[in-house]
Amino acid sequence: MKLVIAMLMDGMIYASWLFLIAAGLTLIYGVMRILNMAHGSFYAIGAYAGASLVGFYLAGGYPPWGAYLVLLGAAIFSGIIIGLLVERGLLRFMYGRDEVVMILVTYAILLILEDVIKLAWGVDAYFAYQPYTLLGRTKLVGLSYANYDIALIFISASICFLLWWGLNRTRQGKLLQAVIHDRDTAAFLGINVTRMFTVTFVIGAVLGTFAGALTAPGISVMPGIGIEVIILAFAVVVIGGLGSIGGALTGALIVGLARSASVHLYPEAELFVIYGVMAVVLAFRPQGLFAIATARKI
Amino acid sequence: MFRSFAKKSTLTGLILVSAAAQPILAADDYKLGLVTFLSGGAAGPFGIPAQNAAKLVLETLNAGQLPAPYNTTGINGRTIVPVFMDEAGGATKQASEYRNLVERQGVDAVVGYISSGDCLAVPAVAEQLKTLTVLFDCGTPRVFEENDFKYVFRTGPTATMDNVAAAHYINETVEGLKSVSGINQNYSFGHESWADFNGSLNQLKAGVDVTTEQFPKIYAGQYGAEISALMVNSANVIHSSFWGGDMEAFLLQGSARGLFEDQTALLTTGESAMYRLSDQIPEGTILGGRGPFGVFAPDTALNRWFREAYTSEFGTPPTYPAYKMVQGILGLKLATEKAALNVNGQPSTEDVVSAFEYLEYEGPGGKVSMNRGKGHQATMEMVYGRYALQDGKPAVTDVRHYAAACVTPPEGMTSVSWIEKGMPDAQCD
Amino acid sequence: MKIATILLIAAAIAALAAGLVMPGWLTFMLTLALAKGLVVLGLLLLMRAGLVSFGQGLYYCLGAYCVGIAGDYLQTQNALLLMLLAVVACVALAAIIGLLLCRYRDIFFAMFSMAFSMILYGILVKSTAFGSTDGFNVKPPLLFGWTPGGESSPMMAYGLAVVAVTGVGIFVWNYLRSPMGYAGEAIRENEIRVEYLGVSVRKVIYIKYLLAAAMAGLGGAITALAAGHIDPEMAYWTTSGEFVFIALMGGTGHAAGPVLGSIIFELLRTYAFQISPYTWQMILGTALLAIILYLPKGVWSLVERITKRIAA
Amino acid sequence: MTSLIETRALARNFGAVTAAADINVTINAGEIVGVIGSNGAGKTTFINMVTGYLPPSSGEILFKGKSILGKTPRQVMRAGICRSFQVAQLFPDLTVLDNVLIAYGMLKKGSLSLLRPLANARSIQQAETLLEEYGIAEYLPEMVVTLPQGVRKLLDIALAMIGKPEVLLLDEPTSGVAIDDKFELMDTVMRAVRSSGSAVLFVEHDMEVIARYSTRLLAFYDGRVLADGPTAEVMSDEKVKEFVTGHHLEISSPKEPAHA
Repeated sequence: MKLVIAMLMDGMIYASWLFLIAAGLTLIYGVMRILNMAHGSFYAIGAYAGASLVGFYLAGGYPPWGAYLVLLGAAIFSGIIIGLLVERGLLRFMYGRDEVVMILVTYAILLILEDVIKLAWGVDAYFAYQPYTLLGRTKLVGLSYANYDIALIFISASICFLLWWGLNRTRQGKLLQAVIHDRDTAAFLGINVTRMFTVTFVIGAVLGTFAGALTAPGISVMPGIGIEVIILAFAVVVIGGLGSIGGALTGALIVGLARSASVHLYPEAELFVIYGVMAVVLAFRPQGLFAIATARKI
Repeated sequence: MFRSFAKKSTLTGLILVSAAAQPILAADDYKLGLVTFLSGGAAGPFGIPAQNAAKLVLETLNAGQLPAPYNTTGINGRTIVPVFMDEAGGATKQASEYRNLVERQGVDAVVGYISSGDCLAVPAVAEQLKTLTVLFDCGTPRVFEENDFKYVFRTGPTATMDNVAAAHYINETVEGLKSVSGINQNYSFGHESWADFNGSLNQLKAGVDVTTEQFPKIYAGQYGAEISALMVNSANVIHSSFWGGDMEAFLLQGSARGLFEDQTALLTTGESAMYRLSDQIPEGTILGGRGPFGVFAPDTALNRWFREAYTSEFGTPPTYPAYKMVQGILGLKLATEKAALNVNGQPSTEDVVSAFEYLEYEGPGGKVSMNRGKGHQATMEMVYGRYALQDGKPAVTDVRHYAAACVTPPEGMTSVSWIEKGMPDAQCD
Repeated sequence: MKIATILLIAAAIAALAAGLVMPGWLTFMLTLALAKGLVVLGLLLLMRAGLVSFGQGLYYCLGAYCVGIAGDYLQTQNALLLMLLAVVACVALAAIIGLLLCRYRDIFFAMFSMAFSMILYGILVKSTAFGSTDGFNVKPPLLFGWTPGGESSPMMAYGLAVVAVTGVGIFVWNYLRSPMGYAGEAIRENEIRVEYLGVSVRKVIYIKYLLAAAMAGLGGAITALAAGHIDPEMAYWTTSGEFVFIALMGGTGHAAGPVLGSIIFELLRTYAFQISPYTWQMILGTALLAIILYLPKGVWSLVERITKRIAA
Repeated sequence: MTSLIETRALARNFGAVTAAADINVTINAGEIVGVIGSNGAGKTTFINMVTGYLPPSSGEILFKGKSILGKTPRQVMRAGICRSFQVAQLFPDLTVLDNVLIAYGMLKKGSLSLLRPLANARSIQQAETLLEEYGIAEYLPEMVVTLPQGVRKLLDIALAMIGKPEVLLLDEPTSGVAIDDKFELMDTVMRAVRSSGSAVLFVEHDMEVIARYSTRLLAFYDGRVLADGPTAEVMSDEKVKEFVTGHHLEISSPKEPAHA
């Protein structure tokens, strides 16, 4: 019983972390057909911005609760800047290229941003653990969990809901759905696709920096953290079906639970579990679980 | 914060400029290749501290201002010109870059290599090119146990020594030791560390249970599930050879969940986080520094100079990679100068090699004896202690030293079989 | 065709002769570049069919490990035998995986192929007998019992690489002109039409996948023989990504593209390492962006443009 | 007359939507059969099922008395049924010559050669002859993406004819072609077909084209065959007038290009 609850809790926490990273990735893919490797850099930039600003804020002796707002502000601010820079400054010149070429384009951006981060923040680790420890912990069947991690589950769920609501219940969201469904027709109907792209990319980037900023308190922020998460996020969205928010959620849950089951029951398999799940899912559902259907007229 | 930010930017700017502008070489300059991680996850904890230490020591050496007996200029009077290289890209890439260093850039010797994979791949090339190469940090004992190299030396202790000493330490200091658990990274260093620790503990004390062995992916960063598994499978001691960001993340996440309240963590590389996470490490945590480095280093003139100079230059005290880098450079200097005395003039590489073999010298971490691997592998004493706050300052208590002969297999025996056979001929106090 | 083949063989002989006078580092670097070029030549076959494998590292690594393991267990240092073994093993594995993969397209092909290479990576990391992530050393190769010692050792692998690239290059050059070669482009352009022309798309892809695996295995084998050390990093996704990087850099329009691309890539990277050890990633990234922006068909298209201008 | 294609109670549903129901059609050697019906009446679905692109929900398809149910387009094509497409299925980023060469290369018996070049003096000569037959030889070096719609349609049909089919199914051969060019296109196609002796079934909206070229006419309505008989008879059928031709507005709207 204790083991089952531990497995579920660990799986949920890990899944909510994965979803935070994967959400922006899948949104950008869904709308723009760009599998954005630079999403890893956005995550890293969010983590650096969050950790350094929280450190700066707390060093000023301000009330510790404000640190959460600082994290949020850092994520939004850095996400908007980097998103606009990358989309307006680079990507818009490459629209219409092959999807695989776009992966390489964003890979190049990832390489560049890796060094930009190093130049901006150096290679020393940044810590901002105060927000992580401040919330205390909860005991659950004899196991302690950090309340911050539990909060992460709710934050992820809220983001998921917000994205769903935004896409399905707002005018802008419906226009975006039209773009997702058929870009050419949407443009023909007078939807400003270019602006939609910019807005989507910035939202996706902010989701990425937000994931980084929320992760920062629990880790040591240092070079290379972005590259480590990107393949993980890829696996999640591919399992779920590229471009689908629900798919990202399902993918995150499957990977999260599979991983925690493996850690508790068979730690040997931890390294394979994600790729194993991905291979199994793709073997039976070649387009992932919730693929966006593409019909072809002949 | 912003000042340090600005300082870092200028510093990196300087690095860029200095790297771009090729220094003009005088004919008798000593060109030294220095290979450490400058990008990726190992740059922050290892590569950059080692590079910083190298810069500091080379500058001081060139000015002839190091404490005695190192107070002669450069290496054998020749000014040392560093050539820095990133260790990223994998072993094949590094074998290739090593050739470039020697054949294209014409370095006289190379000091470097943090990754064990690189330490296994590079020596073969070094032998071909007959170039003196000092491995300063990598941990795998396989380098000299599986091969005989002529031109390659390792001035740092192996990871086996760490873990055998760690087993001794908990066997001696943990009362009622019944069980251990392990969390190590899923790669060679993690596997070997756990195997050495667990194997030697079995030899020292029968009947210690292993409650769980966790091997998360390197750079995973998220250890929630592993921490739960460690809680469910509670043990007296949790062994971990995590390093850098992984170790720090594990500490943060474990502390926040109270993992260390009824279990003691044994962190073989924990010393490097001591100052950065001083209020997050639970008191009583067992810390190692992969040798007598950092806080465990002896109080000598050389160490005092190094600590002070490094701290004032870079803002933090030096960690073990920095110590090991200095140790490597000083070994090279001493061997070269000893060879010069022997031959009365500029020594050939072969002269330096024979001078280097079985060399004994003092590094900032104390005595280094090149007495394994036919004189090519260093041994040093091992030190462990427990973390404690003294007057609110991070410190270590209950420090124990283990002689090199106690934690190192005798010449000609591999670490694995030595531990399997019950560590024969170990000379412990 | 005859003339092109003769020219290529002449170039190969010139390259071999140059090897005698080149500095060691250049010989070694070119050997690694040519070995990668072999992998990318295979990738080119797939890419011309619109399939981008992010998992060629699987066969690159498998080929290398075959050489290492067979060298140890069969007690042989015969380079040709080891290379043959590597190719056979890779084709055998590809024959199984290919059955599954030939049903996939686009990003799913890319990700699925990557999953397989990551699974091999995971297995090797777990294999302490093969040195886990540290890998192990490979004995120097022999050619019919001939032992090139010391300095000439990079020369031996270099010779093997030049001969292999020439052979595979001539094959690919002819292949691209054959119905099978064109079938790749036809599939990229319109699979439905291909099926209605009476050709099995899956079968064509399957054959291409096998060929690509064989070439990647050969490249891996030569890398192992040249570097003398192998580790699981060869199967990691970044290695596979590098191959795609090179393919885009060189261009997929001509069999020379991958070879040119990998030589330029290696040169660019090694000088980026030297000039800017701290920010070489930025240099690589910028170069890649510049090529995608200004030379969308790769560096080889520049060569074609110049030769056309000279001809005109 | 020998029957070539025979379908029995052929049906296809997409979820709740019935795209085809109870289709019983026989096509005999040498026939030129026209097919009419409004959009969604099941014409393309019928062709897709016969050529193995779309598996029927139920029913049977016979070719020369043998079942070809469950065969792939490739196998159906090899058996002797070729088709053209509403949206021309070509290799857009290749030249016209390459398109034809590839088609010839693929249609060779046995497996594809790996080393013999596709383009040689003989195969190029062969391609030129074919394109001349269809009156589009002047476009030989052009990229397909740059071609006008009518040329694409002709090329599409030419590629289908390379297979020397016993039955040729044409899906709206004149859609997207300017009204003035329709007859010229059909003349060209029919000339080629006649010389090969294939039976033809063609879907067409333009009643003038139907009247001029077909000897027999099928009228589709709501997934069913409403009428089947000599062209003049079917065209004057009351039900056909009410449900098919009467309501039918002839619009040749430009089709969007296939998503490649």
